[in-house]
This record gives sequence, structure tokens and C-alpha cells, in this order.
Amino acid sequence: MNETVTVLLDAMPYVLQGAAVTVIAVVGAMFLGLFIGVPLAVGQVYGPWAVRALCGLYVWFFRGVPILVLLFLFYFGLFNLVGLNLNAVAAATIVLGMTSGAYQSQIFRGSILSLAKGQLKAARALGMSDGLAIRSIILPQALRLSIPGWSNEYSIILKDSALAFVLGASEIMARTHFVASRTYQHLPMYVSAAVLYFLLTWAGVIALRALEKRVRIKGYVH
Amino acid sequence: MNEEFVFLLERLVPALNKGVLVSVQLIVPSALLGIFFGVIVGACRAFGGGILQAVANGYAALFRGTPLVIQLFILYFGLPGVGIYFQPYTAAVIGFTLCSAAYHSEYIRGGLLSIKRGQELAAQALGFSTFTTLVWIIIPQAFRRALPGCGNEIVYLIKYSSLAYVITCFELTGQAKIVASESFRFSEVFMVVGVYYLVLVSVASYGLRRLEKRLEIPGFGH
Amino acid sequence: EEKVLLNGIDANYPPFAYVDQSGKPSGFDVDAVDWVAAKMGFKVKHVPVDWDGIIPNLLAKKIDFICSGMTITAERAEKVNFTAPYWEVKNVFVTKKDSALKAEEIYGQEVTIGMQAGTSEQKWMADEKEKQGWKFTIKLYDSAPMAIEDLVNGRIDAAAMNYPPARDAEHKRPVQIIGIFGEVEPFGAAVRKEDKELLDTLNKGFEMLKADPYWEELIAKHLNK
Amino acid sequence: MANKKTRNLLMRVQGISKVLGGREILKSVSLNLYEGEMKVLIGPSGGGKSTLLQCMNYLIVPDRGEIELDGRRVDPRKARELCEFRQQVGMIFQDFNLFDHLTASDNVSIALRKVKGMSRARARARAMAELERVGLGDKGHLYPAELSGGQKQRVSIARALAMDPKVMLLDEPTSALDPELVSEVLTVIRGLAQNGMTMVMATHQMGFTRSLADEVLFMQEGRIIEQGSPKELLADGSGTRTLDFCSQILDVEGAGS
Amino acid sequence: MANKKTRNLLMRVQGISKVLGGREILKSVSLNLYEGEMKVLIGPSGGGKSTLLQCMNYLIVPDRGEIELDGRRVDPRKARELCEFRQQVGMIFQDFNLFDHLTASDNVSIALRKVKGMSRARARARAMAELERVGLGDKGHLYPAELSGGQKQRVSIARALAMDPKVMLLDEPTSALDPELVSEVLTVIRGLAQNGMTMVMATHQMGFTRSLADEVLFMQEGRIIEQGSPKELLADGSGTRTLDFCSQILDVEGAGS
Ligand SMILES: Nc1ncnc2c1ncn2[C@@H]1O[C@H](COP(=O)(O)OP(=O)(O)OP(=O)(O)O)[C@@H](O)[C@H]1O
Ligand SMILES: Nc1ncnc2c1ncn2[C@@H]1O[C@H](COP(=O)(O)OP(=O)(O)OP(=O)(O)O)[C@@H](O)[C@H]1O
Ligand SMILES: [Mg+2]
Ligand SMILES: [Mg+2]
Repeated sequence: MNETVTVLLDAMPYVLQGAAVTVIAVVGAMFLGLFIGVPLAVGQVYGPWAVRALCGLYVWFFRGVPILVLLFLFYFGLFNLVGLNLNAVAAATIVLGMTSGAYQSQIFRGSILSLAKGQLKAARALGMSDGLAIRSIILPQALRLSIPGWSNEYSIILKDSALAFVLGASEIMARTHFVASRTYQHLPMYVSAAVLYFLLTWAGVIALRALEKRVRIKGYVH
Repeated sequence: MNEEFVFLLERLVPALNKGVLVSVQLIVPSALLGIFFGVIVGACRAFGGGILQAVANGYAALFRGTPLVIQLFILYFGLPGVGIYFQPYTAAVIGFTLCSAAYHSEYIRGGLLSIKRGQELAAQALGFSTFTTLVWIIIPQAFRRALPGCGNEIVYLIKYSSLAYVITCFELTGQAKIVASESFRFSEVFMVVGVYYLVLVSVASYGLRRLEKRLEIPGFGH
Repeated sequence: EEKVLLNGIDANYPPFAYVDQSGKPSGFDVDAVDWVAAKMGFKVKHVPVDWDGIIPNLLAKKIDFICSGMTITAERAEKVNFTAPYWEVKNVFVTKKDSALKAEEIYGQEVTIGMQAGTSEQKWMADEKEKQGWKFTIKLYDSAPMAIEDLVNGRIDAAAMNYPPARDAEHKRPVQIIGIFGEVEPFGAAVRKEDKELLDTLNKGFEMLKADPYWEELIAKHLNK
Repeated sequence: MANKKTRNLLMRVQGISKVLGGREILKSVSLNLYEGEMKVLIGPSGGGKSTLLQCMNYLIVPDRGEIELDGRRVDPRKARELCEFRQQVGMIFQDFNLFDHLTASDNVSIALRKVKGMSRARARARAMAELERVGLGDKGHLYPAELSGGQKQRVSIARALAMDPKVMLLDEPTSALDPELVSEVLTVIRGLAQNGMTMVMATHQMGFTRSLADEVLFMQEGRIIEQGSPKELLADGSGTRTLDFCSQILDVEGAGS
Repeated sequence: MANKKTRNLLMRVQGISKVLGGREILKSVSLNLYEGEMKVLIGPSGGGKSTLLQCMNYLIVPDRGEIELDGRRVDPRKARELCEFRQQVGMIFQDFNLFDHLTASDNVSIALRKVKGMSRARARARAMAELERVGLGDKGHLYPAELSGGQKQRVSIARALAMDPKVMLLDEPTSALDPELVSEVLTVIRGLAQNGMTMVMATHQMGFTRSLADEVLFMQEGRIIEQGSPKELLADGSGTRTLDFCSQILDVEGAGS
């Protein structure tokens, strides 16, 4: 028992450095995913068939191929091919972000579809172009409704970021493994990693819940 | 070339086919149970009062907050410490269901909160109890809105089912790992595995799209 | 300025390679490579890399060589060049401390043996079991320490693995080594096929290391604690 | 109308107050509903008519005040009691609130099945009968998003009627209807009134009010400031606020004709 | 009304047809709108009034037919042209369609800022002026869900007026209003008419129609089956379908009074 505590305390600074790597990758990926996901969702709902098909293809590919394969494909293949010499963390962030874009687009798509048709009609009737109507009427409402889905995506990416280790990014999970292998304290190490992930998720989820409350539109259930 | 082909046909494909069968046996029940419990938990989180809501929120926070691999690890390697022994398959399905339900609950919660209050009022005015209002009026609408998000979760589940190999339930990825490290043809093996997952995800996406179309409310869409 | 060569290690493989309490790579292989580098006049940095990605990392030039308890196998040799073996490990059976199971009895009994999937010892076991008609059941794990974990849990009767990690486990968990099996496995450092020069440098370096008294020191420090 | 006095007291609303968004929307409103009576709520926009009607059903829980139906006080904290109470009090919303995911006929039948426990077939038959009554016999299969404004309004009326409530609360049930339908729907309502249905209705149909209302309640700023029979309140020269208000309607209707 | 003939043709609607849900809702409807003219659409529920008004704005793209404004044909496939066209054609919806996430004043000002490119301050001032005009000067900070039915209706009128359109399409703009407000809003509309605003309005306000409409169009089952000045169509004994229909309103309003 005593030994366990010593191991955990010793490992803490080392694992926490990994947490910094994790947080950078996750926050980067979330925002990249947002910038990819919003146009994808809009394209899927409002685009002409060709755009819909293209967006669908993107979503199909990035949701369909395991992230590990994507990481390999991009880091060892595509990025090298185009002469992009990224470090492991940057590469992982980009791949995670592109993948998350596909997932986030589905969340936004669901929210857009749940808005009443009249909102878009009214905007059009005022002379707004579809682009403007989507930007100033549809998205502000849809993004509000997307916050719960977003918090799911956040907690998933947070944990998917562990896969970045295959590229050599030494984040929380990799470091946990290292310490566990050296000390044979597998269970205590994994449990404390779980606690660390939990705290990170919790912080993000709390922030998003607060945001959700703050921007809540009056007149919906509850 | 020829040798590659023989390896593919005689070694890899049979192993992967064996694995994919296990994967499907893991995914289907976990997905169905996950949605079922996800709806219940989501409803408790949005509408349950006091204790019920707190417990449901705590559950969702815990299972979204910690990595699935650690949940599985604890279910399989940790619980024997208190005398509970699960079969690998059982542990995997329990783990996947619990985790999946937590994520579904968040999408459902978002869907529930996107329903206009008038719907709830109208049901109550007809004498619906809170429970029947939920079951017959609010959830059917919320579920439609949450469906794209829930689709994400099912896709994630398909891919995360690969973690079952960690607790010795050798499904698609597990089989692939064996073949790959024996033959050391990592790239080839994982490209083929990628195709397998792509097929699984495509089937699921197709099914989800069909379901979405079927449930579409005439005149409501954009 | 000098070029720094990157050595990819599997930091989950003590005592050959792991990260120490301060987070620095250490272990038998790490110390050995450091000595070789100093002797042969190049700089080296050790990078922990996921075992699954270690050869792709090498081939994509993210690392320059691998010296991390890698068994020389024909399949791997198709992709990379190995130095001459610098170490050989035996494979052993491990049981719970209080178990009465004997190594010789394992083959003929209906017991369950855990081992890491995809390793050479696993392949040997599976092949031999087929040939000899042995009765035991094989249960596969993602890594050897997990097999130890389940051994302690009582789900399996014995675990089969390389000697060094078994030794390590013996110190830290209530388990014991009960005997050896299979073939010895030679460890070598791996380089890209085209890096002939580096291969020579490493071969020369290890030759010198083995002739040096520091070699015994290393063994004492890491492998025969 | 003297005979009204001898009727049984069906519903008693006592001292209802409600604060919404920091403003007191209802200020201690009381009213007694006798069996078979028809009360009309009238008054300027934002005066609290919709809020009062919703409070009478506990859709908005009042901050103070209480409600009795058939002499039994309703306790809004007892879920079961509340549901039974609401089954007996029908409601037609100003903005319809049809269930978006159900067809017109399912909108009408769902409460019959899930609340009253009717079989699917019987509920369906009843729903079709009600839709027929409001002239939508051939629209049962359409979803709310496919209906015109007036059609939605009529489905919502059918939905409430199907529950056979003892009291009906109607929040401007004819506002979205065209004149033909107004008269049709008012005929339905008139029929209900003659069959002894007790009703409270927010409306601006003055002619209808005159001919059918037993009592007119004039609401302004959360208070019932005038009440009485339409004859009294709307008599020429009565000088009431109600007359003042209603004369605008005639102004509008009459202008230039 | 002879002078109307000399006015310029502002908008020409030619042979509009539309199929929705497998049924032909509009059957080759045509109409000419002269500058400063006020046309009233009247007819039974489900007759296609809302659909026609929305087609005139290309909110529903007609299957056949075309629309000209100021002599220029509008091509609904050219996005830019369409937006400019719509800016000049204001619309008030039967069910308001206020933007749920914006306060009343932002509902009015958003298009001023984003479409007309006004500064925030100027747009705000204009929005407040328009809200003032419909009697909601003190409700600018409330969200749609906090407004009563009539208040929502008035915000939607203010929103359309703020854009200074050349033509206004009004889909029952007074249906949710109480009499006082009806007269207020109708006063606003009357003012617009007198200032030369061109309008098409679906309404059942007969008095208003009589006094202000230049032409009444009677729509039924997707066709304009009668059209003419209110005098002609509503003359006693004219025997028109319109008169028949409208007399019901008087029946209702008049009954028992
Ligand atoms: N949730 C809310 N928060 C704040 N204010 C509210 C809320 N709901 C209603 N109000 C306010 O309460 C007042 C009364 O609203 P109510 O809907 O009862 O009026 P009404 O008499 O039915 O008017 P109308 O004839 O226009 O339908 C309005 O001024 C409205 O702005
Ligand atoms: N999306 C749709 N799909 C199918 N049918 C539709 C759709 N939208 C409208 N309709 C039908 O078109 C008809 C005309 O509707 P519209 O809203 O134009 O009528 P209206 O004349 O405005 O009636 P009201 O006076 O009741 O508002 C109705 O019968 C309606 O059911
Ligand atoms: Mg109201
Ligand atoms: Mg209409």
C-alpha cells in the first residue's frame, strides 16, 4: 500500500506533463473540428446534391476509418508525401481535428434539422441571402442546441488523444503505461489516469454546461 | 506479389473474418442496450428531480469522464479483487453498454431540451402525467433530433469495440494484432482492418440514414 | 554541429527499456547505446515510441534505429537490418507464489497459460502445441504484465514470457518463475536497410562494449539485480 | 339568466397570483364557474388572459391562490390528482401546440389511448369523428407542418373535445380561422354550450359573446376589472371600460361599410 | 378608383402553380399589382392564401409561373437577385416566425444591420421606433417566448416595416390581435396604404376590406375564382361567392346583438 502511494506521488509530475500535451492536442482538435464541422453540416443540409455528396464522402471516410489507421496514414504517409514535417503532437492534433470535424458535423446537422422551418423562411423574407440567414439565424440557434453533443465530442477526443502515442506524442496514457510497466502498479496507475481524465473531462463539461445555461433561449422545455 | 496474396487469403482474411464475427456480437447488443439505457438516463438527467437526476448525472460524468479502456480494465482485472469474475465477452458488453449509454444520454438530453415548451404544455393539458408526456410526446421528438448524434456514438462504439482485445476478447483488432506482430506486416494488416471497419461503419451509417429518413416528419424538414 | 541520432525504445519493457522516476529513458539497452554512442562518437537521444508504431516510425525516418529488446525474426528482417545479436533471452513459465505447478507438468495438463499475443514465444507455443498435441489452453493478452495481472487474479494457471520481465515481475508481484521453455531469442538493434554505415557503427560498438568490463557492470546493474 | 344562480358551482378559482419575469402578471384573480356556464375573457393584449387560462389548468403553477373542481381542492404537488384534474379540464391553446411528430388523427387519438386507455381502433374512430366535426375528415393523415393555420387550429379543437372534458378553457379558438370556419367552430362551441359544457373562453368575437356568454370578464394588467352579463357591460351608455374596448371592434368592422 | 388604372404596374404574378404533398395547391394563379394598390385575399381555410403569398416571395418556389417586379423578371436561381427582390417585398407570416434567439428589438434590427448594412446604433434606433409604432416601446428586451400572442404579431409587423419594402405581403396580420390592437395595427396599415405602400393582404377584416381594398381576390382550392372591387363583389344581391362567404362574418358578429 505504502509503496503504491510512493509510486503514485513519484509519477505525478511526470504524468501531469503528459496532461499538458493532451490538453493542447484536444483543444486544438476541438476547434479545428468546429471549423470543419460547421461547413460540413451546412453543406449536408442545404447544399446542392454534389456538395451533399462530397460532405457525405468526407464524413463517411473520417468516421469509417479507425483513427489509428488515419494517424498512420497521415503521419507516415500523406504529411511526408507533401513535405509537411510536423512533430507528433501537431500531426495528431490535425488528424484528430479532421476526424472530429466529421463527427461534429453530425451533431450540428441534428441541431439544424430540429429548428422550425419558419426561421429560415422569415430570414429569407427579409432579404437575407441563404449564407447570411444560416450565419445569423440558423447557426446561432443550432450551435446552442449542439452544446450537449459537443461536450460528448470533447470527452471522446480527450481520450482518443491517447492514440497519439503511436506517433510518439507522450501524453497521459503513454506515460501511465511507462510507469505501470516499470513499477507493476498497473491498477493504481490506471485508476489515477482515469481520475486525471475524469477531472479534465469534468472541467470541460462543467464549462460547457455553464455556457449552455448562459446562452439558453427562453421558451424551450425546462 | 503472389506471396502477399497468399498471406492475405490464407492467413489474414480467415483470421479477420473470425474477429469480425466477434466484433459484431459485441457491437449489436451493446448498441441496442446503450441506446435503451441512454434514453432512460438522458430523461432522468433532463427531467428527473433531486436524487434521480443527481445519480444519473454522476453516472454520465463518471463514464464519459474516464477512458473506456480503463473501465474495461477495472471490470475485468479489477473486480476479481472483490470476488466478481466476468467472462471477457460479458465484461466487454457490460463496459460498452455502460459507456455508450452515458454518451447517448447526453445527446438525448440535448434533444429533450430542444423541444418547445408548448409540446409539454399541450400534453399536460390533456392529462398526460410527466412520465407519459415524456414517453409519448417529448422523447419521440427528442430522439429524432438526437439521432445524428446518437449515430456518432454508434460509430464510435464500432471502433471502440476494438478495445475488447485488451481484456482478452479477441475481436477484429485483436486478431489483426496477432497476425501483424507474427508476420510483422503492420501496414498491410491494418490497411485491411481499416477496410473491415469502413464496411462496418458504412453499414451502420446506411442503416442510421434510413432510420432518419423513415422517422422524418413530413413538412418539418428543411 | 553534430547530428543527434534518435533511438526508438519501447518504454514498456523493463529492464531493457523504461522511463525512470524522473521521466528519463533508462534500462539495459539505453545504457548500452549510450556507451556505444560515446565510444563511436555520435550523439543519441532515446525516444519512447509505441511498440505497434515502432517499425513504421523507423521507416518514416522519425527515428534512426531501434535498440529496445527487439527479437531478431525473419519477418522483421524483411523490413529492417539487424545488428549481430547482443543478448539472448530465455522464455520462462511463471506461476503464483503458492502454486504447486511444475514446469514439466504444464504441457500434459489441462491448464490455462497466458501470454502476450503476437510474440515469438506465443508463436512457438502455438506451433508446438499443434505438433505435440499438448493439452493446455492458450489465453492471449495485450501485454505480458496483463497476463501477470490475471495470474494473480487466478484466471490463468501460468504465464509464459521472456525471462527479464518475468524476473522483474517476481520482484514486484506474488509470482515465481518455475522453469524455462522454447528457444532462446536473440536481441538485436534494427536500422533501415539503406543505413549500412550506421549498422556497421552499431555492430562495431556492441563488439567493443562486450569486450569491455562495463558490459558485466551493466548486466549486474540491470539484469541480475 | 337567473337560473344560472341555481346551478352547481363546478370550479372555484381563488386569489390566483403569478409573477413572471419579475412582473406580476396576475394579481389575485378569483372567479367561480357554475355548471353549464360560459364565461368570456376579454381585454387588451398582454393583459394576462392566456396566463390566467393556463393557471386554471396548473400549466403555470400560480404563486398563490387555489383551485377547486367539484368542491375538491386540487393539490398541484400530487401528480396523480393533477393529471385527473387536467383530464377534466380541456384546453385550446392560442398557438395550437399540436404534437409535431404525429398526424392530425394521432394528435387527437394519442391522449385517448395513452391517458384514457382506449384501444387503438376505438381511439382512431373517435378521432376521426372529432375531425369530421371540425371539417377535417379528409386531413387525418397530414402532419402539423402540412396543415394551414386554420386547419391546425381545428385539429387542436378536435383534440381537446375528444377528451370529453367537464370544463373547457379556450384561448382565442377562432383567431386563426376564416369567417366560414369561425361560424362553423362557433356553432360547435354553441352546441357544446347548449349541451351544458362549462367554458371559459378568451375571444374577441363580440357578437358571439353577446349571444352566448353568461358573464364577461374584462381583464387588464392582471386584474379582472369589470365583470357582469354582456347586457349590463355592453349596454349603450353604460360607460364601462368593456364597452369602450369593444366599440373599437365595431369601429374597425364598421369603418367604411 | 379609376385613377388606379393610370398607376404603374409594380409587380406581375403570372401563372403560378404549385404541387405540395401530391396535391395541386395553386393552379395557375395570376395577378397584377399596381403601385400604391391594396389587394385583399379572402377565402376558405386551406384555399391556398398563405401558399400564394409565400410563392410571391419565392419562399416557396413555384413549379411553374413567373414574377416581375418593376418590369424586371426575377430569376429565383440567381441568389443575389433573389435577395434584392425579397428586400423589396416585405412579409408578415401567419405564425409570426420570430427569431427565437433574439430579443424583440434584435428581431427587428438584425436585417437592418446584416442586410442593409446599417450601424448597430442606427439599426437599434430604427428598431425602437418601429416597436414604438406598434405599441411595444417597452418590450424591446423580451424574447419571443416571453411575449403574448398579440405582442409577437406586432413584433413581426415591426420587423417587416423596418425594411422599408416596396410591396408588403401580409398573411392575416391581425388574427392574433385583440380589437384595440387590431384597430391600432389597421391604422398603421391604413397609414401605409395612404402613403402609397403596395400591399397584398390575406384577412377576414371585412370592414377594413370594404374601406381600403382596391381589389378583393377570392381564393378557393388554389384558384382565384372571383375578383373585383369590394363594392362590386360585396354589393347586396350581387350573388357572388365572396358575398356569400363574407356574410357569415356578419352573421357571427351580428348574432344575438
Ligand atoms: N415567461 C414569461 N416571462 C416574462 N413575461 C411573461 C412570460 N409569459 C408572459 N409574460 C408577460 O405576461 C403578460 C401577459 O401575457 P398573456 O399571454 O397572458 O397575455 P394575453 O392577455 O393572453 O394577451 P394576448 O391577447 O395578446 O394573447 C405579457 O405582457 C407578457 O409579456
Ligand atoms: N408542405 C405541405 N405538404 C402538403 N400539403 C400542404 C403543405 N403545405 C400546405 N399544404 C396544404 O395546402 C393547402 C393550402 O394551405 P394554405 O396554408 O395556403 O391555406 P390558407 O388559404 O392560407 O388557409 P388558412 O386560412 O387556414 O391559413 C392546405 O390544404 C394544406 O393542407
Ligand atoms: Mg393570449
Ligand atoms: Mg394561411
